[in-house]
Amino acid sequence: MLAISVMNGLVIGVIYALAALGVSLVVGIMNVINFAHGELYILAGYFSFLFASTLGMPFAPAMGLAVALVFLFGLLIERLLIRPTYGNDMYSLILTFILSIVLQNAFLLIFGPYPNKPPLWVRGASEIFGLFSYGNQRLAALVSGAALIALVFLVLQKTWFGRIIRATSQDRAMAEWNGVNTTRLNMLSFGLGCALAAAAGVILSPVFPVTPTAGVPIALTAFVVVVLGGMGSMWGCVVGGLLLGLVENLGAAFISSGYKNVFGFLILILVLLVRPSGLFGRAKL
Amino acid sequence: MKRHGKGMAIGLVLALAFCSAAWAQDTIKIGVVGPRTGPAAATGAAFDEGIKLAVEYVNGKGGVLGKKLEVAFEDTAGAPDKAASGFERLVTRDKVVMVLGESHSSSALAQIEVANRMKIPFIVVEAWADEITAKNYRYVFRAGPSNSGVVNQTIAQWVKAENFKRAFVVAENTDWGIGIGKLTENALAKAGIPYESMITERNSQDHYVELTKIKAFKPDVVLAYIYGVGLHYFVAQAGETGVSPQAVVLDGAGPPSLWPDYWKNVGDYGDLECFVSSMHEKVELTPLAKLFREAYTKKFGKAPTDYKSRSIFDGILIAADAINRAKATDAEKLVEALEKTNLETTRGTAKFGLTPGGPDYHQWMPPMLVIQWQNKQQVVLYPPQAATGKLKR
Amino acid sequence: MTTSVKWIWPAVLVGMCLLPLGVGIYPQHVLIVSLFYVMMAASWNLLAGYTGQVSFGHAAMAGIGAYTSGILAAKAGLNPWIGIAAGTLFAALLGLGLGALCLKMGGIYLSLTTLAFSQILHIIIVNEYEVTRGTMGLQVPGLIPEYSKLAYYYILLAATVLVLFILYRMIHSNLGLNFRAVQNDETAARAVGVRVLHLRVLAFTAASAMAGFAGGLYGHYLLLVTPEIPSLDLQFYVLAMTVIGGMGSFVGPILGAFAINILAEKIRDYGEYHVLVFGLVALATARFAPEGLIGVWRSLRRRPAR
Amino acid sequence: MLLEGRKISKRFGGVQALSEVDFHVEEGSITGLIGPNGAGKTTLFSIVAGALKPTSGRTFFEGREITGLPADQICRRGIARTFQIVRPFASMSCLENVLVAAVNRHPERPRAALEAAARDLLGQVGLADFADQEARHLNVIQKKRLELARALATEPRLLLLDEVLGGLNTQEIQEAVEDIRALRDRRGITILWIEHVMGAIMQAADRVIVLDQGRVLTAAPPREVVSDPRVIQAYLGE
Repeated sequence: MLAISVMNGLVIGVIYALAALGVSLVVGIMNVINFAHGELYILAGYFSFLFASTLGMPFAPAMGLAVALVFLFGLLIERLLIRPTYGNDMYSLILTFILSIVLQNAFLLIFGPYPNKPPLWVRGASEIFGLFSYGNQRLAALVSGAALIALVFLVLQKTWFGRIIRATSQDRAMAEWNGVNTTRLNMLSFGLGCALAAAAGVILSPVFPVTPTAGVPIALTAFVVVVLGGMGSMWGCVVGGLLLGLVENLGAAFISSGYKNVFGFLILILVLLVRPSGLFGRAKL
Repeated sequence: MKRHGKGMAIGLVLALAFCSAAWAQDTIKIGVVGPRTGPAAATGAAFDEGIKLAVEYVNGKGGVLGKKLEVAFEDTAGAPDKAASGFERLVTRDKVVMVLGESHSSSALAQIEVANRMKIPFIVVEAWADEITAKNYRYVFRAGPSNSGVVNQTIAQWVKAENFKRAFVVAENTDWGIGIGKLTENALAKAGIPYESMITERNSQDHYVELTKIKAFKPDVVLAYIYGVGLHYFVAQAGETGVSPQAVVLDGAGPPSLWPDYWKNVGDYGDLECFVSSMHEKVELTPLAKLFREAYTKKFGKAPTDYKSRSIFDGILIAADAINRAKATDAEKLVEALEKTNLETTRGTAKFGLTPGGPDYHQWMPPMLVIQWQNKQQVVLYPPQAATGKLKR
Repeated sequence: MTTSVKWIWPAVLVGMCLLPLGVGIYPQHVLIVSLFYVMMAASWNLLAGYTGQVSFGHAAMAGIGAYTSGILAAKAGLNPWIGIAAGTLFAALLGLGLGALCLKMGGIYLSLTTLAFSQILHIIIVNEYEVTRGTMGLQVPGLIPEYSKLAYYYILLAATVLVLFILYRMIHSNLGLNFRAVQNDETAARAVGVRVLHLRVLAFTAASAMAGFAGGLYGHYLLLVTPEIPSLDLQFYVLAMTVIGGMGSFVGPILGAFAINILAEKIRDYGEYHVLVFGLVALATARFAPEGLIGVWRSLRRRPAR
Repeated sequence: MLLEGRKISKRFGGVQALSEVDFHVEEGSITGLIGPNGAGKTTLFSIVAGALKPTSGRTFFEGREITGLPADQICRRGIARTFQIVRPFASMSCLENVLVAAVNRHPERPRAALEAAARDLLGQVGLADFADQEARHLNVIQKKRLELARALATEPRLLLLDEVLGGLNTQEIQEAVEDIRALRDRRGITILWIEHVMGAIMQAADRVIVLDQGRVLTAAPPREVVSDPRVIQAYLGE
């Protein structure tokens, strides 16, 4: 019981972290919360379903294409909706909230209410240390999710682009003085944020099929993770994601499975009371 | 200040413009309520098919009272509030004389209150909670399974017949789930079969933690009362976590195991799953059932799978028959006619119980089957007289 | 004040009293629902429009009102009117607590915390189904012994007038002056002694109480309280109505609530597109006419004068 | 001593805006605060007024500590300010702009009395004719006057003026200086005044504090400051 709950917590935690990374990136750089994050996750799931199941592409290129398309869509959203609202966080929040509802209903019209599931990469289940049986697709999601997180960190630490991102999220004014083109950076980082949501979507949709409204809980958990870890902190995201995954699954196993998702929200409110900037956050936004 | 007032006045004009209601009647309209969206949206699609066939059938036989029968279908989304307001909309806006349908008990329980208040006959077709008829409302009928009927006549009998040793009951947190879960527990206790039970969220996508708890109990049968795609997740994850095939999983609702995306969502783990149904090609009870199968195949180019398409078909036939015998569309006469129903349908002869005091009042319980998927073929396991094969584990 | 102003409010009120007469039951239903949304949008506007607090927990507060009153009436047999008062009070207390909790935080944190609040509430309602009946919906008694749309319409109308009157008085008092100062420039407002934090908590408490009141009435009108009341969908409607009507203006949300509700009923005839259409309209309004219908109306009136 | 600051430091990210600034303002004085651009003058103002919290250090007003108090409380203690870049409540009328300040100072008084007082104040700054116009329609100089009226409506003991003379011609500067002196002489308001128009400040101030690169260079009567080589160096070095 404990073993499988921890395992489950890790898998879900990695996915939470991945979904939250995109939110965190955008918050860190632009101080914008993208409420439609979950719908972009879903959109990528639909794309990969469309390309792989309907058009018969192999799953890997289908996933890549899905992420690329969502990235472009993200750039478009930034240009059309977010850019005019800079400096007014509340307005971008309202706009993306409406956008999320619009997307949900568009999905409903286009793809219908049924869940859609891209093909599995691997079939069957495995016995883990003789303790419990676990779906292979979930294990694959764990591995690829962790690999993707590692890749994101590598890019942030080692590349020129990563340094600019880190500098800007620490002090935007300084970055501007030092000649960073923040308009282009905003657009790019918003697109990347969306692409990260999409990556989480394509990895997870074979496990949890996508439905028009399935993005809502994904986005909510991503927000919880981001606030938990501290707005804009990438490490906070990973720690927060794993923590949340573990707490939820252990809570569900040993306290009450119905209240699984409440544990996360309660931790969130507690953390905000004690340390409003989150576990790893900057003092003030 | 002034501009505010004018803005208000414009709103008023807009409101007045909207408030105009007039309706011409050259057909007789009945209403159907059911989920076209939400977790069991597929039921709406099945209802749609059944409605088309039934309307053609009824109008082909001369319609009702010399007029054409028309059906208005209102989506209830599986949400009780939308169900109640949808019911009301059918009556007040579409002016229907009778309402039938529904496959969510929680929605139906909200709707029977409206039916009772507005004095509109309501034939529940596929919502199983006992309370629906147990409330003994004058205007409420059910031409379809009830929880106690399904459990006592079919599921519990099957569990005993297959000689299962340990049972786990998983029920979704709705009127149907909780009700049928409790009835099952009572039946298991009476039969002396050890069991445990659990309530689950019907929209949940992740059942791993629950399945781990189930596995620890080592059941040989899992009775799953989850209606909607939630069942697909449950069946697939039961396979992944190794709960099945040690235990046989029974879908206690049926249709989710018959929906077109069942195999897509559950993959190889869908085989050997059992489910409840009232329809199987080799077990047709009446000539009308055969006629239905042929008409369906002809119209939609595929064999009927979801039995709820046939349930609504029966419901509309019962409604049309009652209108014709009542020779009127007013509620009191319709209720009297419905109480005297004696009509051959696809599932046998429909007759409503008339003894007040329990769930059998205004209730007609059609026979149900337990079927197992064996290599993607449906094999009837229960009742024995209809069986086409044996349980495979 | 010009003379035309003096008669316009009474005239609107008389019009609203006459409106449901002679129309069918269904339009009456739509009007009643519209009145509920007027109360919701107008009170949410106090938060988002006047004090810059974009709360996603407003529908949750309506849910608090509806469930408090509903449970008291259905389980304890309490008179619904007392239940509504209790629900209003409970929502006000929660609003006070939530407002105080959010004081320390910036705008986005407030939005996320209220979002978390509404989700927690939703989960509690779904899980405690023995008390709340979860997604099945709790059947509650009506406000009046004999069910009548017309009577409900007048009750809701009276409630709406009450809520709007309180809001109007708030906005046209010192408090409203302070709200507008904060809305214009928070730093400058603080510098001239405006107690911004007090104002926020006050607005949060008042708005929550109004939502709780509206929710309680609505539940007893529907006779069925479900988690759809404290849902993000309902929150979206309230937000979109306010944005389309005109955030930060008194009449905007009223106009928005009526226009959207009635249009939504019209669009409903063309299938399930109405939420999408309505979302797109809201998106376009928020993006291109941030002052909403009222803003458009004002600029149209201003233009010929120049 | 009406206002005192002890070892006030402020960092923004990597930038040290103020380091260990000690200063004081005598009651009844007009004290100038000068220094080259980026010296930290406005930062110091914002800390005194409660709009910013210092990284370290303490501020005292009338002998009581006010460090870290929110701006509205500091205002109620008797410190008012104007802003370097004007911040009127743009969509409110001039009268309402002043009223906001007045109702928070005297919430108990009837609206009519407050309105009369506010109109009077607007008249004193020469905006009587604009009372019912929205503040957004004023020009910059009028907006500065409006801010002054708004600050006065809070009935301050200490008034922080941030570059109020920008954009005025010589004649107007002279009148403004007279007006500011009158505030001190007739109303007894102590004034701390950031100004780039050197002539005016040297003429009006009793004492001048010079900031450079976040440190106090000197604090002395104007005559001494003008001849201080360090001050000349600081300005020339700019």
